[in-house]
Amino acid sequence: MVGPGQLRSIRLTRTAYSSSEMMIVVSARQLAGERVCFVGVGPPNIACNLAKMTVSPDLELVYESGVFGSVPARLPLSIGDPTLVTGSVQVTSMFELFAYYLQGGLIDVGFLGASQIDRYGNINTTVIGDYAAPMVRLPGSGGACEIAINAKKVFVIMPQSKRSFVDRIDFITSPGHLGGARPAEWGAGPSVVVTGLGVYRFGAATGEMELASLHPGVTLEEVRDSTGWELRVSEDLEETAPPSELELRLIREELDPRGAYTR
Amino acid sequence: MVGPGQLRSIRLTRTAYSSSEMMIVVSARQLAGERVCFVGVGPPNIACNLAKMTVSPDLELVYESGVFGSVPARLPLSIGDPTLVTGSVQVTSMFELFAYYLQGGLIDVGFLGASQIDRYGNINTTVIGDYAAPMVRLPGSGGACEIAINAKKVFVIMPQSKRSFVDRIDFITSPGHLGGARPAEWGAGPSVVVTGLGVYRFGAATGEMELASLHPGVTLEEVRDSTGWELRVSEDLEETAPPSELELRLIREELDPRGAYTR
Amino acid sequence: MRDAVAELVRDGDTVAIEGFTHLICFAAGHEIIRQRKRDLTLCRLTPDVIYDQMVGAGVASKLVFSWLGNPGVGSLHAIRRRIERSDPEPLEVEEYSHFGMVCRYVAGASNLPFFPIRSYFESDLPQANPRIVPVKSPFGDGSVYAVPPLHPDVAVIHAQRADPAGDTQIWGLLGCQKEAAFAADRVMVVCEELVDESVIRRDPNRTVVPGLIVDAVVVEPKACHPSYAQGYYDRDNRFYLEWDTVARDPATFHAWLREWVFGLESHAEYVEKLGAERWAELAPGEAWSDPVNYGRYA
Amino acid sequence: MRDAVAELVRDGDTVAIEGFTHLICFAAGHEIIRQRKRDLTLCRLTPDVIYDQMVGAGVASKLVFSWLGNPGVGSLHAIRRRIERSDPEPLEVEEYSHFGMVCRYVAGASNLPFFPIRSYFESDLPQANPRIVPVKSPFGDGSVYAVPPLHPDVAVIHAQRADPAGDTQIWGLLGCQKEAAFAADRVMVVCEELVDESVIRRDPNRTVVPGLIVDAVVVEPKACHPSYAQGYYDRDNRFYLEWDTVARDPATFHAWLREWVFGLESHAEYVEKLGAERWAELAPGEAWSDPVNYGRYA
Repeated sequence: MVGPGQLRSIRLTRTAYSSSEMMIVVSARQLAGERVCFVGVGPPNIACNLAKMTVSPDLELVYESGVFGSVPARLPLSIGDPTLVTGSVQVTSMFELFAYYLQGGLIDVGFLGASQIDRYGNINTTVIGDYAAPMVRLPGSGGACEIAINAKKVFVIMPQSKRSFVDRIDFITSPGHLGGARPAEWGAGPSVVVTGLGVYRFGAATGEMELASLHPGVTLEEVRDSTGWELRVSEDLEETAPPSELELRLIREELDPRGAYTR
Repeated sequence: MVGPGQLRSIRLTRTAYSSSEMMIVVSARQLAGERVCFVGVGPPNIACNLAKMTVSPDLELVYESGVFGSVPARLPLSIGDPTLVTGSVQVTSMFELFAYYLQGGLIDVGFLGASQIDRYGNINTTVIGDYAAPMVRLPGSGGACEIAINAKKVFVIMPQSKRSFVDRIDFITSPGHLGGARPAEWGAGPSVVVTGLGVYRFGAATGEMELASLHPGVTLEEVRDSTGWELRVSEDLEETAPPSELELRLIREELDPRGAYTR
Repeated sequence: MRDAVAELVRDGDTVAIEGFTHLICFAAGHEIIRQRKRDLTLCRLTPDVIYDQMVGAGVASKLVFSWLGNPGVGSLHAIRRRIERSDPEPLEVEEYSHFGMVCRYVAGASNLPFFPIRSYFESDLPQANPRIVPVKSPFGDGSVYAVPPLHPDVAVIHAQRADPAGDTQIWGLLGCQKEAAFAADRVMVVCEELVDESVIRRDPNRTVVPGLIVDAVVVEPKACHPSYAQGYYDRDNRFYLEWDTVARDPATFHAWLREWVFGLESHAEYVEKLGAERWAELAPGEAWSDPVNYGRYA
Repeated sequence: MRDAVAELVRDGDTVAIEGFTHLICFAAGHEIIRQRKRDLTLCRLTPDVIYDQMVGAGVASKLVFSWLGNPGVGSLHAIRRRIERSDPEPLEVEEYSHFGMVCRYVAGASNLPFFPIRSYFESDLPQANPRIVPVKSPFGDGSVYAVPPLHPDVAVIHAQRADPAGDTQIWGLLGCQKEAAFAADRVMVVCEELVDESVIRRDPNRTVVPGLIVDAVVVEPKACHPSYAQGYYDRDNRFYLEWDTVARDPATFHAWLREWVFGLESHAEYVEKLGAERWAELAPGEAWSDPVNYGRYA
C-alpha cells in the first residue's frame, strides 16, 4: 500500500501504478475541454502532455519561463529547459508573459503545488512556522500568487497528510476561495485538488473543499485521518477510475521514460 | 531677403544659404558635447547628422519609431523610413523606447518643433483657437509632451513671426519653463530655440527666453517685430556665424542632395 | 479579406489598425470602406493617410489618437474638415500623446485599470481629455499621470509572415502591434506571406503575436501600400505627397475613393492597377540577417 | 572578468545577476566570491544555485527574490541555513512574486515611482513585505497592488553575443534581462562570443541591450555552467542534482568553494577542470533559424 501523502511508488503487478502516476492521470483527465494551460515543470507538465495525447489534443501550453507552443524533444527537467524553446511557437519576455498571457486573462487553467492547503483552497508555499523566524523556509510564491488570482481555474496537485491538509495554513501565499467567496474580477479559483488519496472539488456556494472521489483502495477513514479539518464528502462520492493501460504506457514509454517524476 | 518666420530660401551667390540651412547649421553646432539625441524627421534629422559629421562625432541618435543607432543610406523622408532600420543597432517596441530610453532618462537632447511658443518655452502643437472648436487643428503631441518633460534638454527649431512667438499660446501641448521654474525631477527643459532670425536661450533664474544671437543681416527691430511680447535681449548679443563652406557642402551634397528640407 | 472584414468588423466597433509608419494595413481600411461600415471609433497613434481615407469616407464617428498628420508631408485634410468645420459631419476626438496611447494598449493587454506615465504635467491635455488624470504614488513620492486601458473590439495587424494558425512574425519597426493585438477582443492578421508552421518554429523569438489570440489570417501581399513592409517593398513617398493634393478638395477625394476603392473588387486589383513599374520602383535590395542556432536538445 | 568585477561591483552594492534558468552568469558570481565582496544585496527572481554559492560564501547580507529553490531539485541549503538558523549569520530577505519582481525592474527601467499589478489580494505577502501596497485606480474602478521600482547598482547580463561597444543579442528565454539592465546604474555584459558590430547590425530586432547602457563587455565562453546558453551548451542537470548534496553540509559546501572558486584563477580554469568529456555531453545539436531580409533602402 502507498501511504497517505507519499509519492513513493510500489509496483505490484504489470497494471499496478504509483501514487504519482495516479495523480498525473487524474489531473490529465480534468483537462478535457480546456484550451490554454499555464504549466510548471514536473507532474503538471506530464499531466498536460498526457492530456494532449488523450482527452485534450488541442491543449495549448504556456510555460512561465516565457514559452508558448513548446514541442519538447525530451522530458524538460526544469521550467526553463532549452528543449522547451527549440521549435516552439513563441518566446516572450517574462513581463509580456505574465502581463499579456496571465494577467490579460488568456489562461484557462493554472497548476499549483502546495505545502499546505486549507478547506477553502488557500495555499501556502512560503514558510512553515512564523514568517520572521520560519521553521522551514519554503520556495515562496514564484508565479503562484498571480496564477491563483488570474487564471480562470486553478488545479492543485499535492501530497496529502495532516501536515499538508490543515485547518489553518501558516501563510497565505496564493488565495483560494478565502472565507468562501472570491471577487468577481478574479478567475474562479481552485476547482480541483488531486492528491495521492483522492480528488476534491469546491462547493459552489460554500467555496469549501469536498471529497469527490476516492482512489482505488483508499478508504474514507484514511482520508479523514489525513485531513486537518472536518472534511465534507460529496453525496455522489465516486471511486476514481484507475489509470488505463494506455495512460500508463504513455507516461512510462513517452513522457517520463526514466521515471524522474513518476516512480 | 528671407522674410521673418519663413522657410523659403533664396540663393544669391555660391555661399548664400537658405533660412533652413542656417537653422540646421546652428542647431548642429548646439549639439557639440551632447551624447544621445531623440530625433524627429526633417530639419532635426539633418542637424543631428551634420553634428555627427562635424562637432559631435559620437552623437547617438534615437528615433521615436523605435530605432537606435541608425546608419541611413538615404535621407529618411519619414520618422519610420525603412532605411533607418536596415543596419541599425537596435529596433525596439515603442513601449520600450518611450519607457526605457526616454522616460528612463537616457536622452540628453530632444528636438521639438512648435506652431506657437511663449516666452517660457511652453509649446503649442495642438490647435489654433479653442480646443473644442479649433480654427486650425494641428497634429497634437505625438511624443512631444513626454520629450518636453523627460529629455534632459530640449532644443526647439521653428519659424518665427508674431503668429508663432506669442504672448499667450492657445494650448500647452509641451511644458517649457512654465511660469519660470520646473520641478526638479523633470529634465531641464528648453535650452535653445533656433529660428530663421536668431538663437534664443533661457535665463537661469527667470526661465525666460533671451535673444542670444542674431543671424547675419537680421536686425533687432525685425526680431522685435516678429515677437509677440517684450523680448529680453542678452547683454552679450552676438551675430550668428554664417554656415561654413564645409557645413553647406555636407548638407547639399550628402544629407539632403534633393533639397527636400533645405531649399 | 472580404470575409474577414465582414465577420470581424461590426458597425459601432472600436477598431485599431496599428503599425507605426511600417506595416499599416491600407487594404483592410479599404475593405472597411468598401463594405460601408458605420459609426466606428478608430484608434491609432498616428492617423495616417488610411484614416484620412476612412474618416473622409464616412465610416467613423470618433478618432482616438496622439499625432494627426500626413507624416513628412503635412495635414490630413479630410479629417481636418470634419474637426474644424464639421464638414460633412462632426468627428469626435479623444487625444493622448504617443506614450499615452502605447500605455493604453499595454494596460488593455495586461488587464490593468490604469497605466502610470510621467507625461502631461502642466500640459493642457488633461483638461482637453478628462480620461488623463493624476495618480498619487502609494509610496508617498509624488504624483504621475494615469491613462485608462484601451480594449479595441478589433485590432488589425499586418505582418511579413504568419502561419495558418495565425502565429505571426514581424521584423523592422514593431510599433505597438503586439500590445494592440493582446488588448483587442478580436484580432485580424494580414500577411505578405503565408508560411508553414515550421518556419515560425525555427525562430520563436521573432514571433510577435501567437495564433492563440488571432481570429482570422488573411494573405494579402502588398496590403500596406503606400506604407511599407520591411524587406518586401518600400514606402511610396510619392503617394503620401500626392495625397495632400487629392485630399484637399472633397471632389478629388471622393473621385479617388471611387477609382481606387469602390471601383475595385479587391486589393489584388489595386496592386495590378498601380502597375508593375511603380512596384519595381518600390522593390528594396537585399540585406539578410544571419541565422542563429537554437540547438537541438533531444 | 576580474577587472570588470573589481571596477563595477562595490561592497554594499545592490547586484542583480539575472537570467531565468537560461544565461545565468555563474562565472560573474564566482569572481565576486573570489574577490570577497561584502554586504551585497542580491536580487533575482529565482536565487538559483549561484546565489546559494554567493550567500553561503558570505558576500551578501540581503536577498531580494520571488522563488527560492534549486529548480527541479529542491532547496538551496546554504540560503536556508542563514534564513532558518542564522547560520553562520542572519540573511535579510525581501520577497515578492515573479510578476512583482519583473514589474519592479520595469518600473526601475521606466523611472516610474511604482508599478500596478493584479496580484497579492488576500495574500499574506503584503504583510510580510510592507513595500507591497494597494493603490486605487484613479478611474474609480477598484484597487490593485503596487510594487516599488528596483534600481540595482549593477546588473550582470549574460548573452550569446555582443560587439565591442556592448550591443548585445540574446535568443531563447529572455527572462527580464533587458528590464534589469535598463533599471541598473551600471551594466556588465558577459558573452559567449564577441562579434563584429556588423553582425549585430544585420539583425537589429535581435538586440536586447544597446551598448549605450553597457559599462563593460567581458568575453567568457561557457560562463553559465551549470545553467546554459541556448544553442551553445545544455543545462547540466547533473550538477544541479549534485549541488543538493554538496550544499547540505557546510563542510562539503566550503570544500566545493575552495576547489572550484578559490582554487582557480579564472573561469577558463573552471572550464578546463570540468573536462572535455563533460562539455561534450552538454553540446547541443543544431537547429538554425532562417535568415530574414531587411532590404537595402538606398
